[in-house]
Amino acid sequence: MPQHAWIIPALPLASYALTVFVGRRLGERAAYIGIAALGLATVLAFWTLAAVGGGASAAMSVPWLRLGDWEIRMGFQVGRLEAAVLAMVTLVSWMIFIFSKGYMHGDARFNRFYAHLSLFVTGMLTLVMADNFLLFFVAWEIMGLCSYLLIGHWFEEVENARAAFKAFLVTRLGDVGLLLGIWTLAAATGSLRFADILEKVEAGELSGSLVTVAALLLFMGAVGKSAQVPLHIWLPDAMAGPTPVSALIHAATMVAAGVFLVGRTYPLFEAAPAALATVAYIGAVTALVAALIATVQTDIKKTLAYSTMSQLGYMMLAMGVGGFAAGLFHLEAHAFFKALLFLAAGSVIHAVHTQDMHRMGGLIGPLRLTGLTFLAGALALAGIPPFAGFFSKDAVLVAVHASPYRALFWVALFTAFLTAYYMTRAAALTFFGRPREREVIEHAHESPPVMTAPLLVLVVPTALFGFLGPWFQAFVGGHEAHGAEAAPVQALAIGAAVAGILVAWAIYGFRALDRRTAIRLLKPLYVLFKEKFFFDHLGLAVARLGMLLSLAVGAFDRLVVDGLVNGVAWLVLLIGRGARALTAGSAQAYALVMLAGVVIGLFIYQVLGRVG
Amino acid sequence: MNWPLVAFFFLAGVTLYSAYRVVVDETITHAALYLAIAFVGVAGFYALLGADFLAFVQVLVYAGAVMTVLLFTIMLSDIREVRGLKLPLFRRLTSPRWGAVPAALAAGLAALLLAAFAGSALLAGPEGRPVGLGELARALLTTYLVPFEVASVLLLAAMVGAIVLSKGEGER
Amino acid sequence: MLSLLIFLPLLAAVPILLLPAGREQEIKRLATAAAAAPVLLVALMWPGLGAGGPGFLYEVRVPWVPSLGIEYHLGVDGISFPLVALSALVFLVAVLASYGIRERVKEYFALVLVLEAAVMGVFTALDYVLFYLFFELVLVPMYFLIAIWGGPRREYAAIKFIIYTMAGSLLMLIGILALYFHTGANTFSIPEIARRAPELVPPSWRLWVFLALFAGFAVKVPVWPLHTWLPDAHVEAPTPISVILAALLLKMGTYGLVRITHPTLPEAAREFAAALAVLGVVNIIYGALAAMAQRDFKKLVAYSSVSHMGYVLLGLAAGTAAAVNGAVFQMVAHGLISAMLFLLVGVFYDRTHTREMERLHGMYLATPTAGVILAFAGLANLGLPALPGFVAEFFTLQGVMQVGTGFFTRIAYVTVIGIVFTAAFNLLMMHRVLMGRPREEFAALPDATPRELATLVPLMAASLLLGVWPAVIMRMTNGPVSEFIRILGGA
Amino acid sequence: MQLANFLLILPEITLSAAGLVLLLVEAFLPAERRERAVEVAGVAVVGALAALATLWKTPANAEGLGGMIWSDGFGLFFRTVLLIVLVMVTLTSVEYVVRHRLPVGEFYALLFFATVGGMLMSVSGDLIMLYVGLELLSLSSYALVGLLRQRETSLEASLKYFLNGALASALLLFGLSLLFGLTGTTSLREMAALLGEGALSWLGAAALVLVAAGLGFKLAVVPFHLWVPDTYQGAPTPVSAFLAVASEGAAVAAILRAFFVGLGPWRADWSELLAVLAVLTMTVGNVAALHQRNAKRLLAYSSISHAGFILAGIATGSATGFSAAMFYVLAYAFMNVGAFAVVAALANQGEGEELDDLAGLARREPILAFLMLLFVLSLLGIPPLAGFWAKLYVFRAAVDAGRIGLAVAVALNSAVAVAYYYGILRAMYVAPAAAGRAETGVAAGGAMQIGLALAAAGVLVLGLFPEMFIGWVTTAAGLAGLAP
Amino acid sequence: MPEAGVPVGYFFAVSTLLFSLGVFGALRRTNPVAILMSIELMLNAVNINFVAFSRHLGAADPVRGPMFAIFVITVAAAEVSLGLAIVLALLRRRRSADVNEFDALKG
Repeated sequence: MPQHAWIIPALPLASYALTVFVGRRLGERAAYIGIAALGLATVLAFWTLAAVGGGASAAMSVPWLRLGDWEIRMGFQVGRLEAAVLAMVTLVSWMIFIFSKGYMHGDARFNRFYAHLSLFVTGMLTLVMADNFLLFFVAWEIMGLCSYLLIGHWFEEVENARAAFKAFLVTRLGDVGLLLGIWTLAAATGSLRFADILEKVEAGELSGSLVTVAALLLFMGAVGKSAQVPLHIWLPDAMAGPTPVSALIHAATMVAAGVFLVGRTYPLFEAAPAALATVAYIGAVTALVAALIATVQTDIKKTLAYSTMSQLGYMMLAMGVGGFAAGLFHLEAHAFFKALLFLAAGSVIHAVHTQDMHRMGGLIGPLRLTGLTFLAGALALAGIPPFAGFFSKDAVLVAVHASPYRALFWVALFTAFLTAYYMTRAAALTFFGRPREREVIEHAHESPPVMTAPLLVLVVPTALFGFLGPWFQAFVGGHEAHGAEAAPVQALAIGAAVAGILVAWAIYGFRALDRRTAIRLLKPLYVLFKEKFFFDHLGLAVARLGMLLSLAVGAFDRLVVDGLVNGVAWLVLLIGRGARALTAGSAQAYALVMLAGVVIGLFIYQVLGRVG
Repeated sequence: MNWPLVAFFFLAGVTLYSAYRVVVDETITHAALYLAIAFVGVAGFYALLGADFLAFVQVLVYAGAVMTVLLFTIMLSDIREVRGLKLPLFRRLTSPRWGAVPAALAAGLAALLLAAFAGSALLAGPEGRPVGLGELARALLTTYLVPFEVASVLLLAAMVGAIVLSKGEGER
Repeated sequence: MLSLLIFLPLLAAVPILLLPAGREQEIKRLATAAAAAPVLLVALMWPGLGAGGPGFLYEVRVPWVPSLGIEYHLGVDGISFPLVALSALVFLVAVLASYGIRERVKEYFALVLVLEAAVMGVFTALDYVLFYLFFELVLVPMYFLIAIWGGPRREYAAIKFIIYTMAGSLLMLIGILALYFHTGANTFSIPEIARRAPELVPPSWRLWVFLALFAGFAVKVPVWPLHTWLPDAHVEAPTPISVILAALLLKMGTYGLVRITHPTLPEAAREFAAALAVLGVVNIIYGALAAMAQRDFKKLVAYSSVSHMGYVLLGLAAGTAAAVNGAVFQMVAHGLISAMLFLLVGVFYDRTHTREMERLHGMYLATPTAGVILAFAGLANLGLPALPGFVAEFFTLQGVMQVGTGFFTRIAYVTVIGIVFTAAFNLLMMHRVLMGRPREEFAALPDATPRELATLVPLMAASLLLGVWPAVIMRMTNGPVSEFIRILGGA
Repeated sequence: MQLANFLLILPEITLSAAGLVLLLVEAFLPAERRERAVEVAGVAVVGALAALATLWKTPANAEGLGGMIWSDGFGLFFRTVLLIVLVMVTLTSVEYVVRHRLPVGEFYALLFFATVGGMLMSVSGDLIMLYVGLELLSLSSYALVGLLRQRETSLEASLKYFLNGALASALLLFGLSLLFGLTGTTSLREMAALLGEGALSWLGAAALVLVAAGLGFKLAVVPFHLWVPDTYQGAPTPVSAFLAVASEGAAVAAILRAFFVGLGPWRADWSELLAVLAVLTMTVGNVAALHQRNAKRLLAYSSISHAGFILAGIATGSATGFSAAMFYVLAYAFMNVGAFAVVAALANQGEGEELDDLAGLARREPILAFLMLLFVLSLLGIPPLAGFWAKLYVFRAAVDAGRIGLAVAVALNSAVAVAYYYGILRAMYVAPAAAGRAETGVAAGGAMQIGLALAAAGVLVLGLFPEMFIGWVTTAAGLAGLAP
Repeated sequence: MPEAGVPVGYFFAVSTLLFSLGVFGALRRTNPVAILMSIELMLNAVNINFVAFSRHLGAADPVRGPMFAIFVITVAAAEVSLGLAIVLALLRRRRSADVNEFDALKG
């Protein structure tokens, strides 16, 4: 099967094309195209995974372009890493395709939604399988495009369009770093293929500084895509898109592509310790900052968005401290339970038509299935055994602990505490306590099966994937992280999680501490978190600066450059006026000029000595 | 006593003074009469240089024919020079009050030409000789036959032009 | 074959002029047929190009003015043929897009066909005088097309365009003559002079001759700061003419660099490379910034051309295989993309009679199909992968990096600023024009008509094809480009 | 002196005789039939052409008539050009002459005399011949300019031309007298031999400046150009065309002869002087033209700038520049006569001569407008029209001689010229017709049509097939004593 | 010292001064007839030159100088008659004698 793996991304691509060209005639039935394609893709992906597990692997490429003597081939490779991610992506996507059928019902651009979603999955699958940087980048950008289009799905509201704009532009900022990194590496090695480049890196053929620079540049791309500080500001806004989009793109798959990039080019980072340290620190800061902000969010999707960011920081942190396998493990696990959480949140929003958690409460009643699955996801995210999140987060913590970065371990641990805290807070506000707004709860109905079924399916990996942890990490070829220290770390992790749950429950469940009092007490911190550490302000300032610069250039162009051109024309006309004034009509004046010409001519020749 | 030299200076004085009066005399009739004197002076130079025939032609054509035409025109047209003072810049530069510019140009021209002459050596050929009428006539009808014929066409053209232009509109 | 490309449109202009003015239908049909013929010819010639090695194909060579060594000499290679093909396509599209012309129809179509002949001539001429002839001939119909059928400031824009380009091309003529004399073979043949010039042009002359030729081409490209004719001309010209201007006329400048200046004066080109690279970068960044400052839709697109042509300059300056192939590819890519964008500007202008982006918002809702195509074009302009602009820019900058000197590496680092601003202004444009809800008076606009789609869809299809499979073009360009680099390398 | 020698100037003799006949016809025909004189003029021109044709068969380098006449290839070239101009001017003037009630016989007689003068200038081998030819051209021209008697401006133009012209010829004569003083000869060939390799003396420089002024006046060289716009504007339009082309052409012939042959040894000195004058001339002509609204005045300034271009060719002092100037005159003859003829065609219909009067011409009279387009583009130097090759030739000469500055000046000036030439095109094609005259057609008479067709054909043939003409001027230049 | 006993330079000086006086008059006089007269002075100066140079140099052909002068005189006569005709024609329309008053054509 692996050698035919190219069929997997081809399926959603076909679905995209079909949906675009014949979708309009099918109406909402067009969704079945995508669902069918994704179903088939999922089956194939798992088949491939099985085959790869059995020791097979595949790579295939076709000649694409010839520049001078440089032959560029396009191709894919499927090894263990790829197969694992493929399986996850197809499965989650499939579920979300199914879910969307219900969620997007009645939407004006239902078909377009499915088309873009299909294209997105194509991009993600291509990205995973790409055997070279060029194809990788193409896929990377296609995902970015789909993200843009889907965030702006409801572009009638300018706010949504603005969010899409912001998402594209901010990630583009990272992309140029990625591009530079690709160019640097390709220029140094003469190839765009991962295999060739990494081989040269591992053989130490490239200079240390070049490797460091290249790694940092690549990481810049990852920072943008994976919403790491400081290029994270687009992700919370991206929640303007339909919730399934948030689930798929902005939680499970695309945002993880940055982490995947680091994983894909891991030998490069390993060869550049400074770059790796940067990854670790950025990851840690992101994890902490995002978690802190998440604690004060009132929008259910925003809470989840910051949580995603925080978890991505976790993954980066793991990568940065050498926990390659742990990072990827967390990536997969996170994809499952975060998709679940988002879909459940989507189900809630579908039911109550609001995203404000303060307007909810007690929804566990009418939305029992949704509530329970949400809880499962929340527990997984909080890191409570036996859910997947526990194992994957634990693997990360162990990796950090094993590294020389002591401080980062405590940061990570504190983040784990915060994670448990804000998830409990969200669950409590949404599903428990008494309903705060009567009409919200009265109109709430459980979602149709087409939406709840995917939730139930996703609960399975959320609950069970964790047990595959050791196998998975070995499978993707990481180092065995479980050492002697694993046990105390596990204990600390569980302790942090439980503490977080308890604190949150104390405030939001038992109301042992009045929320407002807490806010009053921690006023400066509250403002800091609420204002998201002022990163948005910073971003806005940069954007304004850019706009100002462009206006300045525009004015310069009009006034100075074009002014110069028109000035020359004006000058010529002026000289013309002068030349014309000579012909004033008086014949005698003409004679005078003539004679003056002669006398000046004689003068030049004789007095100025142009004659020997 | 070098009589030719005396004659030369006399002629030069008369000619140049007359020329000066031609240029400056406000009364056009006077100017015309001075012009006749200058023409005769120039004829004197020709005679001094041994070109007797040319001197004859000069008197005949210039002092005779040209002067007659000039005087006729002046009589016919009753021209008086009007010298306005509120004139545009270019005309002011040429008006008597500002006559400095024409004067400067003329003086500059004279100075530069004289300096040029002083600064260059003419070919020192063998001394020339005066040319007789017969020789001139023969040349005119042989070597210079074409220019001679052309000159007659030229006179014809000038005559036709003069007639056509002086005829009033509508007269044919 | 090539002569037909030039003379078919030219001759077709005659019956069009002779038809009575009232028979617009026939005039349009005839013009369309005349513009379609070159497309067919190009299709017929395409297989012959194969994997175009060095050397010229389909050559025609007849002495014209033997005493001065001037020949009627045409030929195409892998570099010029894609541009010929692009011209054929764009002119057909432009003719189709011109059906809406109401005034003085027959003169209009006749002029467009004359223009086509001249443009084809520029891209196929292999004799300097012939090249110059077509180069100048382009200006004549262009003047009228802008000055008669243009916008409110059309006359200013037209005369500015003409004077500007004429000044440049006359300097170029001096350069050509200097080459002619220094090579001393009494020939104006472009390849022949290129063969001789490196040895025969004295070193003290090289840079000056180069600069004289460059001046002519730089105005056309346009190289900053000689670009200010472009926004005026593009904005005032009627839509199909803006399309031709942006898609083809700008290419004449860069084509001149590829065909003439660099291969003929490789030494000077090397000396000038750094300056050219800097100019390229200035074009890229300055153009993008200026585009971003525009409120007028069409002006934005115009400045975007300034930005995109910078890549071509940069690629040529770098002179590596990837960079030069990328630069040549960019010519075609920008031709397709800018054509689409200008057509779309026209599509929206025809409906709303405004080009103020502030007033246009919500077009996605008002005209969904046109909106989608604008998004497509805008994203292509932004350099999105799987579209040709990306391929061109990627390989151009890849090539710049491959030069390996610190200078060019830094150039690449600076250039990416331009990429960010390019993204910014394109997104801003799409945001302003497409997003939100339309104004009330624009709520019930008709969507794109079949005729408009007929102009846009071929361009979209070509873009997609080239974006996914750039080898379609690069297969041809690679051979000549390798030769180009060999010469530039001084081997 | 044999009679056969007079065959060398058979065309001139024919034309002069024809002029006399015309005067007689004018005098003796009854008033209502005087316009038949036009037919006589036509026959005479054909006769002159035939006479010229006989010369093509005679030995190319015939010298005769006391050394006054050099009927060489060079002379033949310019005489041919002048006769072609005469043919075109005759054809395009018929209607104008009749409609404006010019005296038919005198008009054509004077036109023929002027042409004879110009032709003699181009074949003269002696300063005396040159001077007499020049004066014949000048005097006839002064009269021709004033022939439009119902307009005072015509006489005013005549007076200005006359006063300035007389002064200029006095300057020229003084210069010639200095040359005579330096060499003792009036024969151009002997002069060259006598000047030898000697450096330019002060007196020589003075002579150079004065001769340049005197001949430059005819060619409309700045600063001796100020009469040109006034005269061209005031003169009857066919006369303006004649002055702009034939008179300038004859001046070019005289300058080429005088400077390249007679003053050949001073080439280095005069080429600098002429280069400065050339740049000055083209620049002043161009920038002043930018402000013109009158079509004839505009064409006058354009003539000045073209004089600068021609002078630039001459100023290179090279054989290439020599033939460049010749080719330029040839090309210029067709395009400029054509342009003036279109203006005349408009004037025949009672239209004005302002640019605004051209408005909407493309609609009223598309063929006339198209011809004007052709002429203007050729004047502008757009390939492949005659003007392009002329300009290319000048460029070639300048670059070949290493005078890059001169070439750049020509280039920049050509760019400036775009503005006003396109102004004409703008008026015809872009500007809407003024109210009230939207659809009045301008029908051109038969002779005018033939004349215009001839001019257009010249512009096109010269443009598309320049080879044979280049060969012609190269040979002709070689026969004037300059190896190509 | 030529046979005439007067150095050629003297003649040249006279002719130059005469010529310059003519120039002065041509630029200064506003009456067209007076301008014409001034120009005649210039032509006379030229003729002095021709004759004097011819005599001084004794060039191969002594006829040339006087011959030139004869032609100049002839032409001058023709010129005067034509010029005066133009002046008269103009004066018939307008009673101004200032050549500068005629400025309908300008610019």
